[in-house]
Amino acid sequence: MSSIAQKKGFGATVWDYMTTVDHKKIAILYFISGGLFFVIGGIEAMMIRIQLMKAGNDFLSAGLYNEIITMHGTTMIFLASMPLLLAFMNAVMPLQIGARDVAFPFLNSLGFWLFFFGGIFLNLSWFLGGAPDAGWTNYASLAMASEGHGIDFYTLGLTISGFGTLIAGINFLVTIINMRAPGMTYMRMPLFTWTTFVASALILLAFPPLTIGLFFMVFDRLFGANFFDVAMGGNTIIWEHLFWIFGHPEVYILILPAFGIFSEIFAIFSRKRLFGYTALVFATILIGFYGFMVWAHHMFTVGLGPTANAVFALATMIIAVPTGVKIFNWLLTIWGGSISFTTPMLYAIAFIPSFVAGGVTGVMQAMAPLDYQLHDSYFIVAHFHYVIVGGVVLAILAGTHLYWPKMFGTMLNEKLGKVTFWFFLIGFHLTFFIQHFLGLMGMPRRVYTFGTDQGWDAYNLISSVGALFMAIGVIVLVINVILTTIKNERVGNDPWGDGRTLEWAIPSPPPFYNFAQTPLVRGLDSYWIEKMEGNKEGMVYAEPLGDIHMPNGSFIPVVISFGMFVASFGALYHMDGDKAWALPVLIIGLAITFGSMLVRSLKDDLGFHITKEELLRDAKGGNKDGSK
Amino acid sequence: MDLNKKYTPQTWPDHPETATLEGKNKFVGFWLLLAAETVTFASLFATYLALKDKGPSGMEFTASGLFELPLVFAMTMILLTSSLTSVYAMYHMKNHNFKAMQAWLGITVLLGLVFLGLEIYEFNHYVHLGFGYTNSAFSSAFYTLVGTHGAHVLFGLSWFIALMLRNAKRGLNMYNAPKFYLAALYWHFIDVVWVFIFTVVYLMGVIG
Amino acid sequence: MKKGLKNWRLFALLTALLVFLSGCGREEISTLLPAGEVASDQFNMLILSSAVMAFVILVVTIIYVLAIVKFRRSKIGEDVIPEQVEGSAKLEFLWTAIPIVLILIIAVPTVYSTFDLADTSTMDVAAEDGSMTNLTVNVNAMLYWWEFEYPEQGIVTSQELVVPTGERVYFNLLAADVKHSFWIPSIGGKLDANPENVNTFYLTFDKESSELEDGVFYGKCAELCGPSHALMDFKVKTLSPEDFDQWVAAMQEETPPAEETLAQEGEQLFGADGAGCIACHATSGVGKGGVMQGPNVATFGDRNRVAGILEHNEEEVKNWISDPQKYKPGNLMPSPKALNDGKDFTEQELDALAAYLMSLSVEE
Amino acid sequence: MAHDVHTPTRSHTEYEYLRRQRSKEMRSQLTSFAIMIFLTLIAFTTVSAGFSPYLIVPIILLLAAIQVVLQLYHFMHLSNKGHGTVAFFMFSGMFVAFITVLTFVTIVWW
Ligand code: HEA
Ligand code: HEA
Ligand code: HEC
Ligand code: CUA
Ligand SMILES: [Cu+2]
Repeated sequence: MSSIAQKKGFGATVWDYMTTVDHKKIAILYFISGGLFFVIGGIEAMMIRIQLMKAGNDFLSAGLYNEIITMHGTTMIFLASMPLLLAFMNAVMPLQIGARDVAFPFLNSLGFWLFFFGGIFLNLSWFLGGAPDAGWTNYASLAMASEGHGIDFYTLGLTISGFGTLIAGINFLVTIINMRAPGMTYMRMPLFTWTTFVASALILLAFPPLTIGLFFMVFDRLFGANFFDVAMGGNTIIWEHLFWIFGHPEVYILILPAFGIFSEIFAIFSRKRLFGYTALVFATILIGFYGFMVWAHHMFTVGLGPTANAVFALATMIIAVPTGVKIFNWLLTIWGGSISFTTPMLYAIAFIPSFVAGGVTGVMQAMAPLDYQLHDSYFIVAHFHYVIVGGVVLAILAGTHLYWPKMFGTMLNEKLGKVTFWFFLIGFHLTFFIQHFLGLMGMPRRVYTFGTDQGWDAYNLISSVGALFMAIGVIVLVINVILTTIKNERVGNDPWGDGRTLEWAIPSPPPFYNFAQTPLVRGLDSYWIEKMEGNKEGMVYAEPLGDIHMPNGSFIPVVISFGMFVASFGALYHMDGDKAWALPVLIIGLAITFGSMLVRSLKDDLGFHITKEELLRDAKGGNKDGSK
Repeated sequence: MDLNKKYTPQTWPDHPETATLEGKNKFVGFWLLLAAETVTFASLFATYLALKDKGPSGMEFTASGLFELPLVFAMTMILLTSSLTSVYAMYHMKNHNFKAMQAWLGITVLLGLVFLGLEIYEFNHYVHLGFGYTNSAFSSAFYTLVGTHGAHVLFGLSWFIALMLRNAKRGLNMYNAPKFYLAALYWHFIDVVWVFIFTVVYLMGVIG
Repeated sequence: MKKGLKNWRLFALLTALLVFLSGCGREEISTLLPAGEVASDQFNMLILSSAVMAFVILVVTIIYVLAIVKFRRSKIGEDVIPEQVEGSAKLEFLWTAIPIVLILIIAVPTVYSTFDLADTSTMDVAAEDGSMTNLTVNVNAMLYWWEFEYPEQGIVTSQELVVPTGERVYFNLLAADVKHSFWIPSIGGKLDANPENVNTFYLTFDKESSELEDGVFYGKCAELCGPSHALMDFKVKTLSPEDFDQWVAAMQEETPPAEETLAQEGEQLFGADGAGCIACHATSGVGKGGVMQGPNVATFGDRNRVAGILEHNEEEVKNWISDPQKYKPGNLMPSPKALNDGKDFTEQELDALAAYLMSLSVEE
Repeated sequence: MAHDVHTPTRSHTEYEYLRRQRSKEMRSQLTSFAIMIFLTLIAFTTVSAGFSPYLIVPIILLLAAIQVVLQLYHFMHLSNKGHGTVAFFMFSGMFVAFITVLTFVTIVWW
């Protein structure tokens, strides 16, 4: 991406990225692959909307449609939104706390490659006999009955990428706990760092149940276990519980970092300190906490009994309170500020009504008896696209514009940015607003077709037109990215002019060691404080200039992940019973993984030092991307 | 960090496992992993409890008919003792007494191996009785829960052995001290899980 | 430019009209046009919560619009540095307390109604003569079709649920294969049919379905259950209690043999000596549920649809029999070749089968 | 962010004191080990003695909980200085673990 990298030649750049342990480059890897999966998931969404454009359409067949919605949901949640948010976390969070890197650079890279190979594995199902088709929730009875290997691609692929995500979560937590610069107390951390922290904690505690659920499914389908086999005493509700114990925190894993990005944007483009910073922090923690106690609101119609339904209904409604606290604090942040309508700010402004609309329908669904009507209807589809697209995707688009300069050193074109914004926003409301009414008019979700006699034709057509608008918006964004990269106009430390936190105090993109000298933090919004006090350098330092210790790059993460990828194929085809090569493949894959892990643990990796002289040379403008 | 830097008991830091930033990171990260493991095992226990004694109609084996306590008692004692021996190893690690640490770790590993052997014997015994993995939902849940614990024991043993062999020549330093410490933590955690296994699976199983 | 504007206006007008026309959806299936006590309760909760939510949205929107109108940089000047306010404990309290009150407003009916709708205590209450006071229907959900068993009456039917109006009807739901979910939008919310355990709830039907444009309420499967999940429809016929009793009596009678010659030919083909349809399809309404692999066809002639989705005429019956997979991908009815010694049915045979099936009726 | 270790320079008495502290700690660990063995014995004997399950189950679960506390605090030093954050996460994990188990023993079978 950077000009220096281009000079190095393509092969060298690829190798550089495959061995990098630098959090900023890993961020770019997450960003590119997340973006790619977003386009894939978006194309799948377009196919859904084309199929539902009119009654009785035969653009997609019944079985294919189910594969497409399953892959759309799975791709968008696990392979697009999460990685894109992890990209911003990687790119920005260590800078915000004044760290030179994350706590475990090697694991950071391993986390990415596990996610990447897991995602590729999942998507290869399209070419190897069919994708999973039991919905992204993969409910056990249907999943067990599903023929072919689709479900196995789902379970194994998500297991691998889930490990990656868990590793990333632990890594961020340790980074924030241990690596904050002097003076960066918890209550001075920027809100994006805080939301990263809480979201990572949710990852830590929510992914294990999913992993166990996936294991059960693998054991059932591959080794004849009976967890979900009713005839053998199994119980499919176990899957539903395990999935949602994970699944509900998962939606907060998505929305909290989005809240973080918007918090930064509101403060920056209102030129104002976040109103009620403390309240925002505690609301974040509370949302994370409650997030673990409400999962059964996805299961109101399962028949858990009135007591369980009532308890979970009440617990769910409570979440509206801390979320409302956030909304009102943001409103009061822009109140009395000096609002400049840049592209990121437009997204932030649009986010508030969109997300509130999605949030309040969530509270309506929390009323268990009402949810008996709403559950599994298009009302639900409308709800979660309002919170996800109106919250998470808008945040990702906003973050893309906001942090583009920090990640790539150039500015996305503002005009095109606004074109994307308007197309996307209008398309979004056009698509999903009307779906509330479709649901109320009795349209179930996950239907590949509907009859003309149901009275849903016009609304569905409008919804499909909206999706087209969103697609145009995304295409304009892609054009914007290409044009910006070709033009390659470099920008300085603080291109938006009103940066408040530490990441804006250093060059865009930052040198590979981030801070030549560790900064000393003197309050919330530390860069803003220095700016207001007229500090030209933008930072006060906590240490004299000295040697910096850096980790070595490594190719081993790719090898470990690749081994898991290979082993998964072995496990998957071993199930067929007639493929003699499957077992060796499984063993070879595991051997690659464990072998490379062994190499890693036996070979000491002590990193290297950048000397003071090199740093001084750098400061005058030299090597910036860390190639040695 | 200098690998070749030699320490004496006098200069060895009070908390070698957290004396470096790397050590501190590993330490915090590992505890977080244990928190995640807690939830992992909770999911397994919960499923086991939900599926306990559930199977096809006319199922032959239930918990109360199957489990025998003497073997489990022996296994429990062995694992508990190995927890203590690893505490001894860490005591000597803190005193920078490498030889004694290796010796105690060696004993821990031996005890762990015996435990594992007994577990394999037990499983083998059940399978011979006709209580196989695919028999019923109960059997799947039982083997998966106890087997996952067994896999953790195996991993813990491999970890100890790898550390002992790798560092046999170079002795204790700031680079490997945190690793020894974490392996010992892991071993305690395995013991904690076992406490619940013998209580919830075996003891509560026997009383039906 | 002018013309473009006009076109745009026309388009907007048309859209608005369309939206208006489709209004609340169709009476047969819309939750917005409740036709039973349960659905009404739920509709009232919808209205209540919508009002609360509209209030929330209104408050947020007012603050929001004022803020972005008053504090735009172009208005207050390029170089202004606003005051860096830290927060306000009073305000925090306010916007914690008000939402809690709003939540309480919706929480009370939620809890009440949750227990109310789950109350099946009167289900097994017997009248003095030992018969049950309330009707109970056992619903068996199967790969893409529904079976309704009336245990007390000893009858069973498929695809079309027939119930009396004005009283509570209890349902026991069970799935035979994968999970399904039983939903009649205009009558009341859904409940899942799980494979491992029976779920019980009740519904009430206030309106006779003959008053509806299509003569039946529409029921849906609301849980993804495979390729033809979208097609797993059923219909609900609501009758006045007297008509219902009559219907039950008619169901309990022996099915008379076919009268017309074509239909007799069809009956022959349908039976064990013909294509063997009878192995899966019972033609008598008397019996137990959960036995047959295919829908009971005792009331086939009275149906509103064929296989729940196709129009109810001989043409569609023939289409269905000739190629069931084409209309419901993945359904479990064998193709003609598998039934008829590897041959397709001839046009004559199809006519006969259709005539026979259409002649099966318990209504006059 | 210093990556070098600050090697302590201790006087001889300091060093002796530290060693004595450690032996003392070791002795307390030995005691908790004895308690753990004892608790295990009780658990196994109550079960072998064949009391009513309603009595046994709470007792042995309580004994298990005590053992876990001993392991966590005496063997794994969870109460030591610098363990605050990790202890918080462990408790969060236990909380999630608890509600998971609670659900599975109550509402899975509705
Ligand atoms: C980013 C993702 C995200 C977010 C943030 C949320 C947020 C919420 N969700 Fe949503 N939800 C999903 C993603 C998300 N959800 C998905 C993907 C599904 C479907 C999964 C599937 O089945 O495939 C789903 C499904 C779902 C259901 C299950 C429906 C069903 O299947 O039957 C329920 C039920 O309670 C629910 C509730 C809520 C609630 C109460 C919130 C709350 O957190 C919202 C809180 C916010 C507000 C309320 C607005 C702001 C507040 C104020 C302005 C204060 C004043 C407000 C009041 C007093 C009301 N959601
Ligand atoms: C992060 C989560 C996320 C996101 C962002 C989206 C985004 C979108 N989703 Fe969906 N969706 C889910 C998560 C998400 N979704 C989930 C979890 C389900 C449930 C699945 C299940 O039931 O199991 C679901 C289900 C779902 C359904 C219901 C299907 C059904 O029940 O039958 C529909 C229908 O309208 C839909 C539509 C859309 C649309 C139109 C978008 C749009 O916002 C998409 C916008 C993006 C684009 C339009 C990209 C366009 C790009 C191009 C066209 C290519 C250009 C390329 C180049 C130039 C190279 N989604
Ligand atoms: C192996 C069992 C089986 C056999 C044999 C069988 N069917 Fe079916 N049939 C089914 C099933 C299952 C369905 C329901 C399909 C669905 O809706 O998903 C069905 C549905 C139907 C329907 C629509 C029923 C309705 O109530 O709307 C008709 C008509 C029908 N079958 C006719 C026949 C005829 C005629 C034959 C013999 C030539 C036949 N079937 C043989 C299993 C069978
Ligand atoms: Cu049955 Cu969907
Ligand atoms: Cu949820």
